Amino acid sequence: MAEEDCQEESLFAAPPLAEQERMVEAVLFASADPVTIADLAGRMPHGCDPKAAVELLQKRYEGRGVRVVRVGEAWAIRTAPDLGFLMQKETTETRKLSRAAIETLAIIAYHQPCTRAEIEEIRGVSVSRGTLDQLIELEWIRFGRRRMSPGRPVTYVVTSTFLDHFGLETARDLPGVKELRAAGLLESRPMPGLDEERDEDEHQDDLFEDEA
Amino acid sequence: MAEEDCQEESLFAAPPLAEQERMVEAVLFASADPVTIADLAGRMPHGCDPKAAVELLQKRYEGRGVRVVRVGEAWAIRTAPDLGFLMQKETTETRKLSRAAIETLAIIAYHQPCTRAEIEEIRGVSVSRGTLDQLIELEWIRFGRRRMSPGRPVTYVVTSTFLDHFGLETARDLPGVKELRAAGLLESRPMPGLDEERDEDEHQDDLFEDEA
Amino acid sequence: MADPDQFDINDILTVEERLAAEALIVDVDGFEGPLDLLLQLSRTQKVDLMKISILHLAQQYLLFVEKAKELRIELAADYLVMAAWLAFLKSRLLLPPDPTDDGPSGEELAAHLAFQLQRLEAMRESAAKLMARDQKGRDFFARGIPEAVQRLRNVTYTASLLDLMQAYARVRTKDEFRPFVLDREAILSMEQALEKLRYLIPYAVEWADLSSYLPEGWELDPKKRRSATAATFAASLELAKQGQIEIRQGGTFEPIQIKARQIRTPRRENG
Repeated sequence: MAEEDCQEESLFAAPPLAEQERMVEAVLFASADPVTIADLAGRMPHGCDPKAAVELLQKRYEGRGVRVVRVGEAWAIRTAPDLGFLMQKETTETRKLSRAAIETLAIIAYHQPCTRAEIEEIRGVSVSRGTLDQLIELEWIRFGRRRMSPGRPVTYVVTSTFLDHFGLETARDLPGVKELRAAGLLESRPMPGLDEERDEDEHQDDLFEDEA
Repeated sequence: MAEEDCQEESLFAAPPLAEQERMVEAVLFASADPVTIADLAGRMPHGCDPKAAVELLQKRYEGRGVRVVRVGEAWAIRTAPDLGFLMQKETTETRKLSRAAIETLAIIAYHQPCTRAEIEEIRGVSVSRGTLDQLIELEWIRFGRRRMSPGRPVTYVVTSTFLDHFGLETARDLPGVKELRAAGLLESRPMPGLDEERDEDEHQDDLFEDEA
Repeated sequence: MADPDQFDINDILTVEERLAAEALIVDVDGFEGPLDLLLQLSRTQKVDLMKISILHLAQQYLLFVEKAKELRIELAADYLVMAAWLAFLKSRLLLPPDPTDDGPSGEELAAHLAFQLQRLEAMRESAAKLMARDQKGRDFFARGIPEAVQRLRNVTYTASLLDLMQAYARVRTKDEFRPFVLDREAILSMEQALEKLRYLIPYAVEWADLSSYLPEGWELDPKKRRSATAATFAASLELAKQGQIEIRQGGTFEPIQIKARQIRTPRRENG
């Protein structure tokens, strides 16, 4: 009789607390959601004390790479906050500016201050708001003075960040059309009727109007 | 000068191994899939020794509710198999594989890289496309190199997903592989009288080709 | 059991064989090919596969095929191929070796079959051991709340001064990506100018500006004018050298004039 009691006890006795801690560890690790104490109790063998086991586990993980944290009424394993940087992979991607963007930028640089309508006239294509926004975001262009013409359109000018990036002291350092041609960048002839000499002079004139 | 040296050192020295162990712990806990040493190295600060840190971590988790296990060239944390009974909620019902699929899988695992003709020779029956497709879909097998024999047939090899699923470190740890090899049962023996061009040597060399 | 055919067959077999046969017949669809069937049959020998009697096994197999035929069970072709091969093997094993035949001996073939059976059985057992292992998602588990690595992608846009200048050049010229061809349209070659002058010289008895000898229309376009002037000037020098014309210029930047050289005219200008 006594022997039977003993057997029965060992059959139904709760596992040692260290074993319960192992169980909690496995459940918290594998569960897709934070686990409540009640849920733990439901999963673990009868007579277990999940709360005590969780607290033991929490102590064990103090100072480790992951921590046992309380999320509302439930418990979960989470990365230690100081190691959050390991969960981020920073990649820096360098991309070439789109053709529309570089052309718009070039026109602004050579013709600043320059309105959107003027950019469109020179490019012969409309300029999307996004292209200008991108250049503004890059801090390569900014708004200049409004033009004193009907509608008072905003103008764009290049910034000192632009000059920095392109290694220029001033926008005056940008080579003129003649130099571009000498450098072989202007192989083809200009459009008929486009008097480049005059164009260049005129361009030199308003190019260096003081920035606002 | 001495001060500067010291500063520089502290700036570039790798964190202490204990700290590296924490980092590996955090990364392995965060990932459901095994993480390669190379991936760990890429995420940890420069100069770390992730392999040493992983091995330290593996020791630390011996006997715990979760374990640090090796899967091919990668490492993962998995719950201890004796606690599987707690995880009824997490258990994923895997489609029951047909006998043909199970045998085909075993033949590929033990004989890899293995051609379809070889699987058929061992089983004495043709292997349906569907069986191989099912195993490929489970990501347990993949195509290996083509065999350098007439027709250049494709070969099949097991994947690291397979190793992970069956808790194997490498294909060398397949149950009974040593005994089978010793008994000559993993050899490819042509039927007497059939002058089959079997590149048996190459085949044996390839058997435990490291997984990509 | 009411089937008279079956009764007949059963009659000629021992009880043990009959039971085995019935099991086989019930399972005929369950076999995974002839090798699998042979492996099953070999089990009835209750010996290690290493010591199995291939001859006996061949007989068992042939008997099985025989029975299946009588029961009008359609066997797949590969079962029949195997039966033919086993009948051949059986004869090789039973008959004394034919010295003129240099093919493999019956023993060699039997050994190979034994190897195949052992190998198949080994793979069966290995497959069972593999499936009995702890499996992920059943016995052990991966992280339930994986923390995905956040990919912070910083995109930096870049452009070089060259890109900028090229872009501007492109905008300014508007004919980007035009294949490079020499524009001959606005260029007058010296040969062309010479041709024209030669034709006109006989009529040039009076001094006249070189510019009046430019091709028609070329004086209007500045670019054409420049080219035509240069070519015509060069051509005139050539003609002067040949002694066909005379050239004069009143002073620096004054118009250049030419006229045909009169043979009899005293060489005033040349002197």
